[in-house]
Amino acid sequence: MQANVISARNLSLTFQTNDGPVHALKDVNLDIGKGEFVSFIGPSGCGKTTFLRVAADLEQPTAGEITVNGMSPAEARKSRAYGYVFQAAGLYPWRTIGGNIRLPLEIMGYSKAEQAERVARTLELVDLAGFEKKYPWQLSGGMQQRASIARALAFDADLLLMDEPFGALDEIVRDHLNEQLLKLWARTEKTIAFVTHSIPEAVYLSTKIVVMSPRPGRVTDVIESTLPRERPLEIRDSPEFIAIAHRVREGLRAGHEDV
Amino acid sequence: MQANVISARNLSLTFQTNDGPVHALKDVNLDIGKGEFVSFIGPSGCGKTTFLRVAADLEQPTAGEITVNGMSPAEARKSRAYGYVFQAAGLYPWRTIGGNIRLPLEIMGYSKAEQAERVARTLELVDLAGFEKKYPWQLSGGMQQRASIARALAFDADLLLMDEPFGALDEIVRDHLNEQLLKLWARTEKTIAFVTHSIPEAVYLSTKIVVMSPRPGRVTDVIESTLPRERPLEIRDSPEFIAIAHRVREGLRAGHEDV
Amino acid sequence: QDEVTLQLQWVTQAQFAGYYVALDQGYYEDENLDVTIQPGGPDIAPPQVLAGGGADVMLNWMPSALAARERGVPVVNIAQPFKTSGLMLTCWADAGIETPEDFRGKTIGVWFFGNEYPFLSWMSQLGIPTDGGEDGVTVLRQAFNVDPLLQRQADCISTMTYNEYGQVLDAGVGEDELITFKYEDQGVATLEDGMYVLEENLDDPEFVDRMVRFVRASMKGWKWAEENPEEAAEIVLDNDATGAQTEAHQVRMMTEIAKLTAGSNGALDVADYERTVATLLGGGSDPVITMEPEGAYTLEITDQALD
Amino acid sequence: MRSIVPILTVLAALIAIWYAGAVALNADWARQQAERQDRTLTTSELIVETWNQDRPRLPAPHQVAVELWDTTVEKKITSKRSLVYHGWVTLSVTLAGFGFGAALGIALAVAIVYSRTMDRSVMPWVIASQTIPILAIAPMIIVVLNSIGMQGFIPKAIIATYLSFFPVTVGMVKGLRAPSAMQLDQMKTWNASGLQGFLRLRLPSSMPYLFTSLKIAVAASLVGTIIGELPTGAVAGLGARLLAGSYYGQTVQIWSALFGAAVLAALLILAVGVFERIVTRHMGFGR
Amino acid sequence: MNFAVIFAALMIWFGGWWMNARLARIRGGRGAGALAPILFGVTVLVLWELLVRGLGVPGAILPPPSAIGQAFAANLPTLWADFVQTFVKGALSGYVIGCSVAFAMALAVDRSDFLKRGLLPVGNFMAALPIIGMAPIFVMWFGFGWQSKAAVVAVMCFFPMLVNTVQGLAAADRMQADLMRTYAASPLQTLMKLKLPAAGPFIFNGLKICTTLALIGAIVAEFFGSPTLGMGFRISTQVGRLALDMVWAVILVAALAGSAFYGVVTLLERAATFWHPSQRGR
Ligand SMILES: Nc1ncnc2c1ncn2[C@@H]1O[C@H](COP(=O)(O)OP(=O)(O)OP(=O)(O)O)[C@@H](O)[C@H]1O
Ligand SMILES: Nc1ncnc2c1ncn2[C@@H]1O[C@H](COP(=O)(O)OP(=O)(O)OP(=O)(O)O)[C@@H](O)[C@H]1O
Ligand SMILES: Cc1ncc(C[n+]2csc(CCO)c2C)c(N)n1
Ligand SMILES: [Mg+2]
Ligand SMILES: [Mg+2]
Repeated sequence: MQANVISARNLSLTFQTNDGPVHALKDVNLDIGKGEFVSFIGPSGCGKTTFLRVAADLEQPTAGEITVNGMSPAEARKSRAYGYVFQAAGLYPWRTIGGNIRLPLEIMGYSKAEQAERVARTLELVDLAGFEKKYPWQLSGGMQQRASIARALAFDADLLLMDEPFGALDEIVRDHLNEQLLKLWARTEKTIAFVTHSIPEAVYLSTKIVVMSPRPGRVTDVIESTLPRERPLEIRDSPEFIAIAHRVREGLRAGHEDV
Repeated sequence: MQANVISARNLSLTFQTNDGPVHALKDVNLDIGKGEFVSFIGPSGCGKTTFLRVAADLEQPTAGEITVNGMSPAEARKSRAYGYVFQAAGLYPWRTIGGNIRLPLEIMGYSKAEQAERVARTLELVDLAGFEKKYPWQLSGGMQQRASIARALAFDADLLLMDEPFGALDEIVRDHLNEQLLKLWARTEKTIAFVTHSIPEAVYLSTKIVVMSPRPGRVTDVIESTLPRERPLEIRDSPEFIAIAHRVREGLRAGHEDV
Repeated sequence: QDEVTLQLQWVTQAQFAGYYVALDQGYYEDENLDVTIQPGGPDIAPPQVLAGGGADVMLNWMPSALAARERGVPVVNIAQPFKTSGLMLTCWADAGIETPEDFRGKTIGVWFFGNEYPFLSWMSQLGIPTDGGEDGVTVLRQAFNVDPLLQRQADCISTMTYNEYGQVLDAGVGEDELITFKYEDQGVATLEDGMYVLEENLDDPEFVDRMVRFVRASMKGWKWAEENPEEAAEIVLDNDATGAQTEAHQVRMMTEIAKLTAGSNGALDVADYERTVATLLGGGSDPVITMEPEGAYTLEITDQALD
Repeated sequence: MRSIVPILTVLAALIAIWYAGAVALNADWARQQAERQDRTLTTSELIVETWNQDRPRLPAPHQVAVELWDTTVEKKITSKRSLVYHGWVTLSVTLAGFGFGAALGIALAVAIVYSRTMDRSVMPWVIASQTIPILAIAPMIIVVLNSIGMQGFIPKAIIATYLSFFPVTVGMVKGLRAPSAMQLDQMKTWNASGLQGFLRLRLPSSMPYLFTSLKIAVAASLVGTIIGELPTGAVAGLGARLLAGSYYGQTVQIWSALFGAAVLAALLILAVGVFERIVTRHMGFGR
Repeated sequence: MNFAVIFAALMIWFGGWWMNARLARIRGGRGAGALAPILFGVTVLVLWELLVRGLGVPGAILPPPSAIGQAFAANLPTLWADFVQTFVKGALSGYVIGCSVAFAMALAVDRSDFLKRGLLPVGNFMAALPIIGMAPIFVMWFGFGWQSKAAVVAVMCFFPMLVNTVQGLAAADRMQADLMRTYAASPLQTLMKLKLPAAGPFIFNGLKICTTLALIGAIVAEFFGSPTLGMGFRISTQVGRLALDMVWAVILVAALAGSAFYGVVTLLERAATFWHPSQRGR
């Protein structure tokens, strides 16, 4: 068996707010193996973002354990083990697209030549070659999203944590980026943890789908995908796809009725 | 034949910007009959919002003609002929949810008792009963969206202009609201113009689907739905549904390739 | 050269001509002194500057200096170039004021900032309350210009013979429209523009020597200024950093100042001193000074300087 | 450019009001003068009279304009009678005070943002410090500094600093706290050091706030300088001109000094604006 | 001797700082929030007392805090009368006049694009004008009483308030304004239900700036002529008499009054614009 990249044991996180505690995560057990593509899906507020943030050492669990690459999240963060794509693009308005992608490289101390080379390569990857000198506000929403993805890909993290990266895009663009992401994943064998609201997207991309339900946030179902790794867009009309999507929808609906 | 609620003839709108004119709408011809449910779909920037804004007298066309209820848009606006749901919730942060829904009622001079009654009724309709006294920031994004829909439903406009009202909601909530909206439409016989990015949503809801393409923004296809008015959620798995969705997707893709 | 810093009590004008002349004519240099003249202003209290060590010698009115002495800043008069007081009240004649008794019920502008003492002791000698009311005077804290009179915001204002009075006339008011009360004539004159140093410094013979030379040179300057009013005014103008003063005004000021310095060779007349102290002590319920000051002057320096 | 007509209209209206005001305020004196000379004035004579007095309560615009012309263009700029000379004296102190104030303000803001202790204990006092009437303590500052041998330039610059650091601190604290939680988290995911986070995130995002407050600060610094020039006695500078004008009842001189100060302030603000545009353009904020 | 004093001063400073650092680490708790600045203030006062006494600074230059406290306690009636004259009559009335005229003007400017284009640039220029320079002129125009002080304050407050309010009235975003259009709301309805609430944070920003300006303006104006009472009068005459303890007692009153005024407006702001993110955060 492969080594687990992320491994959570009885993980819980409770926020203390002025009107009482909020149980964002409750007894979550989850293993993500190397090279897996794991989607998280669930109603708003069920703790998807929180889980990613705990793995990234941006939030401290209140109980239970989690390891990233066998280390504590803090150590993993300090060894720059992951790239994180936030729910919104969050580009710095005072830097060009190139400058934004270069930012983590500067911080991590890559050489100038290496920086230039990597920026060019990742821009190519997300179809933004030629936009290096533009500022974020000169790009459409979708292009900004792609730049933000490029930024997380520029340095060599084997683990990608992506929080609804395609949230604000229309269906056609979204389909295109889904395909690109799958290709990248197939080529580089990265491990990807991916949050989404869209059932077809989750089914189309993942090797494993984690369905969550809220208050307290917990995992209600983990669905291993039986789809092949090679996935043309048309696969979405196959009966197998529809069956998985159905199971996800049922899991989701159960979560909603709980509330 | 029914009277047309919205009727556009060779409608064009060109924005003058500092780097040249933007043709947001170009020679748009469209008729929306009384009691129809019309969806607008098309890539980002193709003029969907602009069309709704012209109908609402929030933007002036540069050429062509448009009538609303047989009047000019300005007259229609002054006779409070329509309710408008904006792309973002746009609640006033200094008013409670109840206060926000009451706002148009106050302006239109409803009596206090009538106001209270209507606020309660529409809150019920969008499943927000009990949240009347909360402020917008105390609600999740989806709840805010619903409050904004309630605000447009509170007064008796026969025409509803809705700009991606369900944009920020997850699939389950969205399905639920789709059902509710259909019910409301069936009961009240309102005319609804509805912008969306989601193909299934457009197909599921509409009697007519308007596919648009950008630069210049124009109507590339108008698809009359053959689905019955009574639509359970399962209808989405019917071959008829899938066929219409396919035609919409093709139209959309064509629009994307143009660019 | 020995350094001396002189703190004036007002902005550069012919009132201080003697010092500027001494500087300009090289009298200080002749005494081997390097003198810095610091102009004052409406919010600079010279005794405070002296106490803080910002100057060696200051010019001040005696009431203010004696009050400072009581307040714990022991200043000592070392020379008194001004014999006569130039302070007066200037009133509109048509306000119905003929004698000081008529002040009752009138509004009078007074300079504060230590300059209110002569007025207050005069009023208390006359038994006129200064807190408004039917038979008291209403006191305004007047800024250092003559507008309150011209705008008829006050019936009387404080003026100096050599400065503000001239400004009133310059504004186009006839002398016959005004009535003036000189403190000198009312028997309540107090000494103005004396030179003061800190008491503790006088223990130092070197300091005393410097002051002797300073006073000697300054008095030489004063006598030259009295004799050459126009040139003295010119010298003052050259030293005015604001460039706001006019020649005519300064020449007239110099002429009037010469009348005040005329009777003095620089030495303090003890009789004048005692008259001043008596006036201040007679200040009724709220006297300016509460007891006879001791050691508030010394003749030692002028004695050495003038022999 | 579309604004030119409205601005000119407003200016014209202001000047008209000004002339009317001059008539209203100066008429009394004009009548008194006429009485003294046994003349009677017709209305038009009265009006002309009120616009050409030596010591008007309100000088007419053209009187101020003439005075400004005389004291700037007609005089050598090294002359003490030249407003340019006095303007320069004030300007140099203003710039120094502004420099110190901006530096102090920024330093304080950084300390406040990075240290809870500073934030908690100092910030309320920073606000309280601004409620102290500076003009009241300005003479004391001058005397105290004089007693330790500092005169002229530095005390005035300190007062200017005192007034100008506050807006910078407030604006800069706001600016340094402007990065969103997401942007800060982003830095964390890259394991950026404190210095990197400051230079690459906090500092750039504070720029718009900084420049807004610098504009306020430069005007405040000018006010501080003028306040510092008032009690030191009429030595030099626009404040001294103001004061001297006030002693000798020369209202025209007061007004021209005021205008000189306003022009100076406008130029300084403009200069900060130009600098802002350069920096933000360079940073890509422009649009 | 001096060395010992300075050493002791340093020790006290670090002691106070250390305590504050400890305090700051205790999270939350309203008590701790107020304690830190008080501790800081006390540290400064102790230092001041120590240095003034230890280094023998003359009372005519800088009195120790204890002397200031005594002067304060001994002169309460005088200080109260001065406070009423300067703060209540001069500053407050000027504040109310200046702010309300500016507010009314802003409403007019907001209705007219012409005025907005013309008046705002001129207004910005006038706002840069060092208004204190107008103080002698206003004393000449409006007399020695509180009226001239109120006039100075009113003019000082006018432009910051105008600029902020105009900015605020334009602050409603496009969608919020469009919503009003879809309801065919009248201009008055739009003003009352949209523009004013949205302008709240800006209006309060102007009001806050003006609180500090008001007190400063009133005191400064008294330097150019006043009746025989008022805070500016007191400061100026007592400096002339070298009664520095009394001067500082007046400054203390000014600081207390100014901070309280600021605090009251801040509380009002919190109540009126509770919905704004800056009031909710942290
Ligand atoms: N900083 C916080 N303080 C208090 N409660 C929080 C905080 N962050 C998140 N929560 C609460 O924790 C729960 C989980 O939030 P989380 O952001 O993980 O949801 P999510 O699944 O990502 O939802 P979405 O789909 O809307 O992004 C929610 O109820 C939320 O209100
Ligand atoms: N006020 C404006 N000024 C200039 N251009 C505008 C303006 N409003 C819209 N546009 C342009 O007009 C075109 C149509 O915009 P519109 O908002 O109608 O698009 P849309 O179809 O609603 O897109 P989306 O799906 O992103 O909401 C776009 O190219 C847009 O950039
Ligand atoms: C600080 C201070 N200001 C004013 C005076 C009073 N005074 C003395 S001379 C003079 C000028 C007359 O032109 C005035 C007003 C003073 N003694 N000290
Ligand atoms: Mg989330
Ligand atoms: Mg749109």
